[in-house]
Amino acid sequence: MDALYRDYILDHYKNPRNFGELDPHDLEWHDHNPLCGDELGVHIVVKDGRVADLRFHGQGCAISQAAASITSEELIGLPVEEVAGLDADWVIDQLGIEISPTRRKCALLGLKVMRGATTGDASWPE
Amino acid sequence: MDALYRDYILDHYKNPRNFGELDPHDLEWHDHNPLCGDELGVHIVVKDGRVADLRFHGQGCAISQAAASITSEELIGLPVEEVAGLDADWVIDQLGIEISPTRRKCALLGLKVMRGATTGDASWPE
Amino acid sequence: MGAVAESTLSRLRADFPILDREINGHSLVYLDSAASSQKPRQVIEAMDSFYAHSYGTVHRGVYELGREATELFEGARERIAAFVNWDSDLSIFTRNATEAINLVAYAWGRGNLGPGDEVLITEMEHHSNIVPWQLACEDTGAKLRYLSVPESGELSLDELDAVLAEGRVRLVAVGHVSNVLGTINPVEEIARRARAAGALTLVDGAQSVPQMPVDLRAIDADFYAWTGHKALGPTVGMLHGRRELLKEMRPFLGGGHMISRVEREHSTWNELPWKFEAGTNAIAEAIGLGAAVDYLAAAGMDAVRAHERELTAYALERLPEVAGITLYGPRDVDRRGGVVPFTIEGMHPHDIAELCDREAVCVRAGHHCAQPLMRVLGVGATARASFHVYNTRDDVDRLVHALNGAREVFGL
Amino acid sequence: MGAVAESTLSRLRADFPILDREINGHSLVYLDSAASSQKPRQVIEAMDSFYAHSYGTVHRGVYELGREATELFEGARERIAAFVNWDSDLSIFTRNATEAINLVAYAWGRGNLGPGDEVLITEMEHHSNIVPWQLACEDTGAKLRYLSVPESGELSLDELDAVLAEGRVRLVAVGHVSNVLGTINPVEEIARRARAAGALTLVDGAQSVPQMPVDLRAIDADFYAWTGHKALGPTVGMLHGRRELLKEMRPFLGGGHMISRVEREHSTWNELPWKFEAGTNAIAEAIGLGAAVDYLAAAGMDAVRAHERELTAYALERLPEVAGITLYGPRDVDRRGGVVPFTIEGMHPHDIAELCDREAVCVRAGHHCAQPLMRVLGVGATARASFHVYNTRDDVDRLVHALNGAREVFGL
Ligand SMILES: Cc1ncc(COP(=O)(O)O)c(C=O)c1O
Ligand SMILES: Cc1ncc(COP(=O)(O)O)c(C=O)c1O
Repeated sequence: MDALYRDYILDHYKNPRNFGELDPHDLEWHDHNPLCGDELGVHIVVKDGRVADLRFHGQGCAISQAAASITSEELIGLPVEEVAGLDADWVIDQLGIEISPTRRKCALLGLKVMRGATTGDASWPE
Repeated sequence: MDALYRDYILDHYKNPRNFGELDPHDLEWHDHNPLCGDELGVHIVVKDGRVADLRFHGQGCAISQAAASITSEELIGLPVEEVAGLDADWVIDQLGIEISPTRRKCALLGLKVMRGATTGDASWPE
Repeated sequence: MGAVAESTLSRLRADFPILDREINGHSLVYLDSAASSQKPRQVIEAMDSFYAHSYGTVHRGVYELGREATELFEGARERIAAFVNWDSDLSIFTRNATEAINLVAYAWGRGNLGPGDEVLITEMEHHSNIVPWQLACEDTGAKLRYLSVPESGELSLDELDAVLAEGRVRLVAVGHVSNVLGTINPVEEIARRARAAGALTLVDGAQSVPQMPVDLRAIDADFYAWTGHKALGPTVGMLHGRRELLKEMRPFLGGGHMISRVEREHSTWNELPWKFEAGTNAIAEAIGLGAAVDYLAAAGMDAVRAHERELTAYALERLPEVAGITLYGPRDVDRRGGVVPFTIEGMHPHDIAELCDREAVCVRAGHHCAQPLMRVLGVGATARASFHVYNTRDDVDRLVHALNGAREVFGL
Repeated sequence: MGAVAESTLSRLRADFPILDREINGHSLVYLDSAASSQKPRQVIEAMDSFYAHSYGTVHRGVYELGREATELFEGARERIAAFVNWDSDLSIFTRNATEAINLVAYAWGRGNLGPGDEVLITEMEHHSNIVPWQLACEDTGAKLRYLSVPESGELSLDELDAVLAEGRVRLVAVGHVSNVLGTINPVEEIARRARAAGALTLVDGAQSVPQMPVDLRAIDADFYAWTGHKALGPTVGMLHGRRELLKEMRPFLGGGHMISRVEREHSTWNELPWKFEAGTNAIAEAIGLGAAVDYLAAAGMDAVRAHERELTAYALERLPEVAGITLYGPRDVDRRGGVVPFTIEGMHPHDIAELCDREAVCVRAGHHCAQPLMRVLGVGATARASFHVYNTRDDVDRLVHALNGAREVFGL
């Protein structure tokens, strides 16, 4: 089996969870990866201080789409303030594959926009 | 004997002929060698269409000063219009030494200003 | 003819030391020459031998090393200028093509553009021929306009004429060969029409000089910029310009070597081309580029062009075998250079490139520094294969094999 | 201590292939390192091996060569930044020191200077730290002022304070070490006083980084520019800047790699440091400079400085043996770098250099890109000997011998 393109990664890529838009929504954010032009937007509905619902949309490679999909699943239900504490290692852990430096930003774009929506922080997760 | 710094070259350097200024004068010109900062000015008195008298002044290396000195001797008495016809080969011939590309502009600065004074042509002799 | 071209140039492969590399157990197939070409040992050795035997700065050293360095450096300039048929004193060494274009955008643009003026570029330009004009327009109040890129991938001269006829275009800046589509633009005709309309032309030759005969006197543009690292040389750029323009223009970078006399408040400038070369030049790199053009001239630019054409034709023939592939750019290989962009349904270009790499096939994925063109094509990114003298039909076969393998990984 | 320094570093001579050269039957004595230094084989080999094994462009290639190139390139940046104790994302690769200074003069200067403002430089600046400011002042209406250079060759901090007290200085641009006099300027103190007066400081470190420990955090200037080719590396420059300034500044060169998103009318910029690196970088050269700073760090910059100090002291001791010689620059070798300018009564510097070359002794003659300083010194030109790690006391002896021989040729 391929070390990078595992079955569940390809599954998340082909059938991304929580893909789409949410209207109305409470939070939104949009960003891109300047290296490859990948785009990602997110809509979030907040209830009782938690991420009640979340949809992401955009285009990108298997890694970025799968990472966004997996991240979205983890975020739903989380207290909004806890999103700020998620970092690069957390994403890569969730992905469960080895990410080369070249693909790092692909893997992090999902968390970047989701964190952006909840915290206003536009920087890359470290 | 040194192939470049021949006795007569050093003699012209140490005792430049026609060195100084001429007031009044009919023609004058001033220029420099941007590579080494050497400066040369010339004053010319014209009579009957000929270079009746000429003085040059400035500072520079042995080659540039000797070349100016030797050139000045050749120019005095020449019909002014003939100065335009003198070229780089002529100067180097007069000098009687081999001039490397690095020292070429040193050798030509004298003719450059004297030709400039008589023709208004500010380019380097070719 | 294709087969002849390939067999003639195939002996050159041995000159490229990097082709001995194996990656993941496969021999290297380098298909990213449009980004940067590999270097033959002749180029590497020219620089080495300069460093090991003659290194010194140019124009100022009275000593032997300085003389040798100056001869090697100015000799390289002469051969490079001759290679594209232009005067060597109108041929300026820059950092890269990007800096060459910025030089014009600053030194000509800031002094000559103003409100009401227009700079005309095309939708297929590389960012290096877009952003300098955006900045120059911002500073001067001029307007930036684009010639459109239709489905065919070829510019319309009628549209050019229509825009020129409005009478506001001061400069047309256009790529000679598109780094994405491969389109060979009719720059000679564009320059002619621009001049007739009172506009200057700058040609971005970053993709053309490396792969086809380029005759600047025939093209007769006002500025022509290109870059050595795509032409088998090291990273140094060239700007060729028209004498009157270069004479009139204010310098761009100020500093050592570009001056004649420095007074406290102002300075006067050195002769061409040095007026535009501030500070210590990339001397070894210029010498390296001299060796690269010698190498290309010995191979013969007609043969290089035939080789690129042959490989492109072969790629356009074989790539459609890959299911779900879409190819971009002109269909006619006489009108395109050695670059083939493509996408595959269900697989992002990034993943294509990653999976090709598993078989040591290097292709590029992304926007290729041409985001406006990507929007015109309606894609976020493409994959891209591009060729140089060291590539073979076998490399194209390896690409097709890798792409089919990639589809399998993706379960397509 | 001097003798120790020399013997410690003397083993390094074997690393410099060019020192094997003979010219006119003499072994090479290279005394022009202030113009450009020679390169050790470690630097040449680092570039060769990059070209022969890992060449590719950086940041974009998904394939293995692109990964290796990016690691080598960004790794070099990190080691270079660490070498001068600065953040690597605030350390920008430029063409040379000249371009680094122009970058600031354009990207900061054009946006921040205006009528009533002043740029303060000194009479001992290199043209590369004069002309960019002349052009920027011309464009913005700001005024260029000079700190004077007295007989001692050392700047007066009182004069600095007096000018700063007038309240119009927006930027102080000063060389760390003079390329003519060798003066080591108190840049830490200058930057401190400038900041207190609300002015920024740019330090031209072209002559300092190659020959002494430089700690940018200790100096605490706003911009620091230097150039690789004087520091045993190839031709690539560095600009180090303060984060807030680099963030606020508009880009300088526009093009590939420095953008984040390119729309038709305008663009947004990449993160630091790439925002200021347009087009394809001098990748091999950056890697070469990385090898050069590794080499210097292994030699130890304290040892390099001690070596330069020792040779300068020895030259200042021996040169007065030459009849008619005049030396310039501070007398105290603790306050000067490894460069010794001189003139000889009755012999023009050009002729001195030419005659030294007969004995394979390379010294420079001319205005050293410091015409304003030449006028202050009251000379048209000087000769200049300068040192690096590969020089020895024997080289100084050979210089003295050549100078005495030159005097003989001139019948002095
Ligand atoms: C003090 C000083 N500043 C700036 C420069 C310019 O360096 P570069 O020519 O590499 O731009 C030099 C050397 O030429 C120098 O000595
Ligand atoms: C068409 C085109 N123009 C300009 C450039 C810029 O060249 P460089 O990066 O060497 O400045 C490139 C390549 O990157 C290119 O393909």
